[in-house]
Amino acid sequence: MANRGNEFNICKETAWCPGCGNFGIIRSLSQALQELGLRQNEVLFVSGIGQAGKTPHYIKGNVLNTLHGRTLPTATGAKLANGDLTVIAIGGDGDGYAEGGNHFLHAIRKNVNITYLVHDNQVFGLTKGQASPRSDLGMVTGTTPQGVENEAFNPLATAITLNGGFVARSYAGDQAHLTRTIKAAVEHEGFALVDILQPCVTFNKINTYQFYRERVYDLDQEEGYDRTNRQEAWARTWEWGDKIPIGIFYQVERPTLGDHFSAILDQPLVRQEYDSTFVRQLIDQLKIG
Amino acid sequence: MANRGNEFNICKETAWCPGCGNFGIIRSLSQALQELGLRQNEVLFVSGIGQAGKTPHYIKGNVLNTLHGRTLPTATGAKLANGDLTVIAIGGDGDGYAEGGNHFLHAIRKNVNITYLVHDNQVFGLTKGQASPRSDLGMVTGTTPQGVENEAFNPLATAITLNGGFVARSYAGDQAHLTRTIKAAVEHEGFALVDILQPCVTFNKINTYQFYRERVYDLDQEEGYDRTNRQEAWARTWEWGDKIPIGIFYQVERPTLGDHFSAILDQPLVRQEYDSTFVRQLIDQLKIG
Amino acid sequence: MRTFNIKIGGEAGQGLVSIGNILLRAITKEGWYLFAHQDYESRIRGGHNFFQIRLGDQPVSSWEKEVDVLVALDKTTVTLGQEELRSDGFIIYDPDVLGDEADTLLNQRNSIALPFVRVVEELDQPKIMANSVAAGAIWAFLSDDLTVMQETLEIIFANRSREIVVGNQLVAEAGFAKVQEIIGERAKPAKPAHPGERLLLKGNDALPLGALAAGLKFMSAYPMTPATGVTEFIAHYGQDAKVVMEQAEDEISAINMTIGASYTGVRAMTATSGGGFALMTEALSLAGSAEIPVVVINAQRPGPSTGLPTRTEQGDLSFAVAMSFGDFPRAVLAPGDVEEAFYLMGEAFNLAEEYQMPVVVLSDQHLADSYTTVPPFDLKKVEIRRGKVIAGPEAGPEYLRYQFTEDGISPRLYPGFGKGLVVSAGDEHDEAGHLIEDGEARKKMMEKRMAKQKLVEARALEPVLCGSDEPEVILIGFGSTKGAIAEAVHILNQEGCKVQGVHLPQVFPLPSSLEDILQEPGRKFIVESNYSGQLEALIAARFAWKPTGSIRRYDGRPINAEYILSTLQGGVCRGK
Amino acid sequence: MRTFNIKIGGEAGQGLVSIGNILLRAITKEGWYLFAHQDYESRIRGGHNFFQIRLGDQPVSSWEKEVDVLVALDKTTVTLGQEELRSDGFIIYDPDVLGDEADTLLNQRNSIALPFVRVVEELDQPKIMANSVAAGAIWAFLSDDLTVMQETLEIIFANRSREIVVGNQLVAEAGFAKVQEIIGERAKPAKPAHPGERLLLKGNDALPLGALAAGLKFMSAYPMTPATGVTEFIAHYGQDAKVVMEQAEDEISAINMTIGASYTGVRAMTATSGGGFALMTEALSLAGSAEIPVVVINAQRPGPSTGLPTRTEQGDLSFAVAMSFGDFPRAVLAPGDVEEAFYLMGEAFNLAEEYQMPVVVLSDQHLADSYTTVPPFDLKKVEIRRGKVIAGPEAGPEYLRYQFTEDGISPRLYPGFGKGLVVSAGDEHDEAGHLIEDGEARKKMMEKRMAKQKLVEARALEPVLCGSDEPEVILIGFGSTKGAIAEAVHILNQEGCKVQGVHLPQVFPLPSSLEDILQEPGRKFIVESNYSGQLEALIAARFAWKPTGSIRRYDGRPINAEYILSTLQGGVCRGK
Ligand SMILES: Cc1ncc(C[n+]2csc(CCOP(=O)(O)OP(=O)(O)O)c2C)c(N)n1
Ligand SMILES: Cc1ncc(C[n+]2csc(CCOP(=O)(O)OP(=O)(O)O)c2C)c(N)n1
Ligand code: SF4
Ligand code: SF4
Ligand SMILES: [Mg+2]
Ligand SMILES: [Mg+2]
Repeated sequence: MANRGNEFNICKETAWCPGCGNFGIIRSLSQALQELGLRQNEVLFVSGIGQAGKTPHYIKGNVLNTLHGRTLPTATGAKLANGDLTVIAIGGDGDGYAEGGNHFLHAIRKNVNITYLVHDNQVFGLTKGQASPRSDLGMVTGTTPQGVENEAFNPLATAITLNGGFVARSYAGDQAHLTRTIKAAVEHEGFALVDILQPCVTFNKINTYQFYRERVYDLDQEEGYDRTNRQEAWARTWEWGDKIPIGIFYQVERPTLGDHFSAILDQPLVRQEYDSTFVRQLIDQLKIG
Repeated sequence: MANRGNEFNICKETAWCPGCGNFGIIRSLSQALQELGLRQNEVLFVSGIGQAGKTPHYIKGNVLNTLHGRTLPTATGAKLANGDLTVIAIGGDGDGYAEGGNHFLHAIRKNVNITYLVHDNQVFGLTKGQASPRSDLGMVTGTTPQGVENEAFNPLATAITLNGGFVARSYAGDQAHLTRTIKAAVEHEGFALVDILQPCVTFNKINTYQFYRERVYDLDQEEGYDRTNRQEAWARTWEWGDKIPIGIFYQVERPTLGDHFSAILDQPLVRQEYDSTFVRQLIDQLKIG
Repeated sequence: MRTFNIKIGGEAGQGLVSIGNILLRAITKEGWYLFAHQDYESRIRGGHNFFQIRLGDQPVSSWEKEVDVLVALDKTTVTLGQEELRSDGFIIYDPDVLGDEADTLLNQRNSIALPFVRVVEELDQPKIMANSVAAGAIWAFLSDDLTVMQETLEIIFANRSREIVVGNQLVAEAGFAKVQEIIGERAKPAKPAHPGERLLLKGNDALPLGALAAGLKFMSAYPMTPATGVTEFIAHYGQDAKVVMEQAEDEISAINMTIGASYTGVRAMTATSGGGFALMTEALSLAGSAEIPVVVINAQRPGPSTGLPTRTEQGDLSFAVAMSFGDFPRAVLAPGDVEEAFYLMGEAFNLAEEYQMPVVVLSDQHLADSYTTVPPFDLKKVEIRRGKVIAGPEAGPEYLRYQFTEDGISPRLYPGFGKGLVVSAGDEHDEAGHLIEDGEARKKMMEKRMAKQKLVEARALEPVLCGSDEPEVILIGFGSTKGAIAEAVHILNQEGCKVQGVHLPQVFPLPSSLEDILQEPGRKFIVESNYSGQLEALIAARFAWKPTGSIRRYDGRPINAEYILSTLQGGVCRGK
Repeated sequence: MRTFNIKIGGEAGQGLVSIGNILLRAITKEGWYLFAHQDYESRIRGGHNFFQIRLGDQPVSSWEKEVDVLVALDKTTVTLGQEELRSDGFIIYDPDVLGDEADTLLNQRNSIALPFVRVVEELDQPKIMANSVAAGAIWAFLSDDLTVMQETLEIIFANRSREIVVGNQLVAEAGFAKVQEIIGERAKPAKPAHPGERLLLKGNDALPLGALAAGLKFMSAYPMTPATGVTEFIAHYGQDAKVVMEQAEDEISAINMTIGASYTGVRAMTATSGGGFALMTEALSLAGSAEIPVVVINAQRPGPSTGLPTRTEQGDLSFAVAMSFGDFPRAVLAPGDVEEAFYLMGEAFNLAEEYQMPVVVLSDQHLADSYTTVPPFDLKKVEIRRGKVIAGPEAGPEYLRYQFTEDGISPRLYPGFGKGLVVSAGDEHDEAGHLIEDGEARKKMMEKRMAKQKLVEARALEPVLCGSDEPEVILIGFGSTKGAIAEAVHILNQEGCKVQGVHLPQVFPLPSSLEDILQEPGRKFIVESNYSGQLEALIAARFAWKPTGSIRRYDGRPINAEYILSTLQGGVCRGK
């Protein structure tokens, strides 16, 4: 699993189970960043709590390992304050779609220029296998002994509904596809979601490597697929049966949150020396008498 | 504004501004419940904090006026515990789509059998006019002096994406339509969303009575519109320009949260006398020696 | 000190805030000192609100119940306000509003009927100018000369058309003339000899201004009364001050955005009230663990829960101090007035950055919404201390974010500013920031962090004293009761009772010098705006000490000197 | 008391919990008392975990460092565990795992090489049965007779095929025989004379079982270690117990669902740990204001922030007591052991419902995950007091949810159970539950609510004492330190030192009788698992009192008697 000579070296020691889909993801991530020619200290990984949230500790880069579910606002604040950083937010499906659901909605609306990788194992891994919003109907877990009762959350359709500028799905078992998708996501100007199908070999006996191997196909290769057609993209996200599409479902350019602050962000906030001139003037202006 | 002789009498004293769209909403609400033949004490209004959240205090019924943004989980708990109550959740667009966004996603997924009325004035009324997720792009408010930068949240498209069973929009200025829509929502088995366009005469100078009067048309009257067609419904929610559709966009039946607990909820939880038999047996079963 | 008090009462939306603002400016310009507070309901139109201005020839630090001029825009003001009217006070009312009931309502008090709207209509001006009629009318009690009022209107309507300025001046003059006609040669309130330049600000101006002066670069917040003013101030000046202010979808997002921004190396803050603060607590614990500076303004209002959203209380003290789960270093500051609010914001950022921890600034509705005249802030007194920060070549690849040091403070590196990587985590970690499980390592990291708490304690802000040096009675308080205590102390000392006031600008950790005060002879009372005595419990927890008695208020209204004196009920000094 | 200690160490996923569970059951069945605790990392596979069982002929209330049998499934267990091995203790290890290093690692300690997997393979059984080899091997130290172990395997695999049962029994016998062969006629641990029936439970079983016994009807929660066990217990038995347990999307939803359910009249609760608790605090203030009963279990783990998610600490005490913003009545309970956990849950619901307020039950990882043998719970001792509730004709249309009464408690009506309407609000309200702005009305409602706090205080649970009645030394603690304190007290008294243990099952409000104890002569120490001394601060805040010294632990590991004794370092008694 080591990836020597790479700027984004991967640790040999992890707290993941052997065979976990996270290994495929971290390899692709490392590869993608390397291929993009980035340097370690230009990248900031922001992660939540969960198995996925540990990822940044196993790869070289700046790390802000924050709270369960709070990956996105933290990443948003960091990106606004230092736009020079390439900010990659990383979390699990529980982190992003359960605890962090509200931030998911609004980070997409804000269109902050970050990449968001969701390690989607359709289960709460770290807390030992309870249902997540992505679990399939009927899945029996410690908290759902009668089976999951809610239809699985569709992050892609939701992101498209929110007019997310880059909405993709990839698969931990397809390193080339995943690497390519992460690269495209990082290169996209604006919020880029990559929901990554990730087998959890310990707790998810439904969505296994075999399950995916038999089903995934690459939408990017499909002729005639128009990833700027919002309605078609939305419709395609519902395909989840014998065939499961991976690839970039939807991509459009729209103004980012940083653009909105362009009058302020001529250079990164953190590079701007504080200058008391304005406050001095304001106080003068406020003087009465 | 009084509505005497009605089981769901409306208060004469309110804390709303004269001309506020909330008056139209409370009138229709009162009328709808009356027409449904419900009794005061069979109805529970659960509301958040905001101008909309005050509604339950001005109409007869049981009231649980809870926290800003927490309308839906509170209503869900109440409905699960006493399914005999007709539960109407009421909140503002800030309450439901900003602070409460995560609950919005998951209450729809859970499909709890309640009616959710969102007084959508596209602004934070009670805190004096800041932008809400529903504010139009470019709207200048106290917190957005350079104008709102985010595309407005589309609650209908989001609800349809989550396969909400009843997704409707109505208008505070059309009492007949609103009354009819609320009735249908209450009668629907499962989660029913009614997003109600509500002019805020004090803080929203864009989405006024006149604005809507010129634009709204009734989708329910449109021949050939198929409200069970999810994709078509989703697409139609994006119409927001010279013409704005109101009506039931989408309606399907799916199992409700209560159905999932049917083994337990043969009668409302709160009507079930506690009986120690099971615990006694369990303790016996756990004995060792 | 004899002060002059003006109270304007009416429904929300009737323009009392506009009248108040015109007057505040004119009064300040004319040279008086003032204190003005606002009382309003949680609604946008209707109800019963008031705006009260107290002015004098010496600095005014609190409010007083008795009024000299009561301006009634509605009936309720007449009914409720009457008993507060001094015997020589006047009620200015609109006969068109009071109608037939005028005589009964006015109950033979001195009064002036002034049909505000009719006056403007008669002068062919738009209705909205009725506010200036009222302002002009009140001005007649303060001065024989309308010049300053006219200049003030000029400034206030500076960015409107010439007609609007002139119209307002015209109607103000009409109001002025009408009152002058009735009250005649009445003596005017004394004016200070050398007033000089002053600022006229409320807490919600001083706090954000203090933050800007301290180099704030990022703010994220979700609106919540009475903190919204801070947020809107930063939003308003953000572009010019080069500060990013981003409204969040909820308070959880606001605090976490703030933390994300701060991690990268900018000064960042958020502002909220009790309910929002509660939602932020989880992230405060993260800031404690990951050692990320963050400043949170909690503008208190009466709880529990939504309570009275537009009123005042100091009921979040215990919660702000306990702050969150687990032990981590922290500080809680509590400015007592507009001036302190400005300077303490700088201290808050210094503490947060020097000790890499969360700092809460406790404000409340009374501080937030009350105006005072203060000397122009001196930016030379605002020192910016950003703590241990390294950059450039020092920040080599071996950089350790949580390096063990003697004082527990590890040098910060801003990510991207050096070769080193900045690894921060809320999980327990080693010096490099990576996750650990080992007990010994945990113990060491915990001790490193908590060492900072001792440093913070050692340099806690000292109590601010007033009144007698050899007191028989000591009144102790924090936050917005400062002015009320000072005035009560002043009155008692004038009555020959030796009393000292102790204001605590820092409530956690408390300064150890407070213990000396507690050990002094004399009776001690704790003054605070909450039911349970939260400051009292805090002092007891630290010093194992109990006061002689306590003065508390929890009806949502601000404590003033009269309240303190009436609770003490005389006889506070030995032998009296 | 001489106890016998077994420690099984290995990586997560290697089956140590399974081995432990087989043994626990067999040991209990054979008649011993036991205490077993678990130590694990925040990961699913790998790392280094252990499961430790202490058994004796008298009730065992805590753990001990020294072990008699160390079962090593990995190398780390041998390396780390060796120094804890008693001189006559044995290491059972797998030679296939230790390999060539065996000799060096074992360092000449008594040892037994047992290739667990090879044994099952030789017997043509599946690998997974290696756990039973280990269980059988350990059993040889406890008994000469395998019957009870075989019966236990029969029960544990009751719902599996006959082959599985027989296979496990077969391999257990092989392990047993192998060890017997080596240790020979070694003396076996003494057994109680009349053990009788017992339950074998951990805190995370006793708490939810107590809730069921108290009539729980609704639970909503979001998983969080170490509280998840409570949630999964209720989910597991929910259908049979007729309890609705619904997993929420986050903790905010969980607490608000719980409050919604409780409002309608059912007993409802939620369970979480520090971070989730922080997110729930806003709603606790709502429950306080709207007077809606709610029980929250906070199973503590070491903070700040994510800290050490699978370890133990008592660092949320101050936060749980401060609880949220504004003043409102509340109680915080802290069960000390499995038995108390069961009965206190009933008390928690009684308090919550009688006083219509939030009640927090503080658990921690050590209580949550540690097993004890306890006498079968007596349901007759579980009294269900639902407080003032009215229904039927009394609940006429004039019903007032917040009616002023002498004791501050307004009768509850469940919505739909009478003609009256149940109007509840978190905004300040009048007796009917509708919103108010008036100061006097607010004051009255505040006093009504807080009157309940006085009642709660008056009936606070009494301290639980052990040891000497005329102590020279007193050890005071709360929560899961109860057993460790009791054992330390016992040891010290045996050594001739007069020591008393004081366990506080209720930490807020503290019982006033605690003051008498504090005033007694003798040196007093506060024992707690946190850095800053949160119990100490709480006692100081209430009684303005400080202890002689304090014993604290904050490395994430549980306090035991040895830890207390070594911190006291002898000489605690005068004259010694
Ligand atoms: C506020 C809060 N709630 C709950 C938890 C407990 N928790 C830790 S990880 C996790 C879920 C993990 O699921 P997911 O995000 O899908 O990550 P995975 O482990 O599956 O990669 C939970 C519930 C927490 N740490 N903080
Ligand atoms: C946790 C929390 N945050 C913020 C507030 C302040 N607050 C009260 S109402 C409101 C927004 C109201 O907007 P909306 O929900 O759209 O209702 P409206 O007043 O427009 O009907 C806010 C932010 C609060 N009460 N609680
Ligand atoms: S539990 Fe699942 S997600 Fe977590 S490390 Fe193991 S395989 Fe991966
Ligand atoms: S502020 Fe707007 S929403 Fe609120 S009462 Fe007035 S008009 Fe209605
Ligand atoms: Mg997951
Ligand atoms: Mg609104």
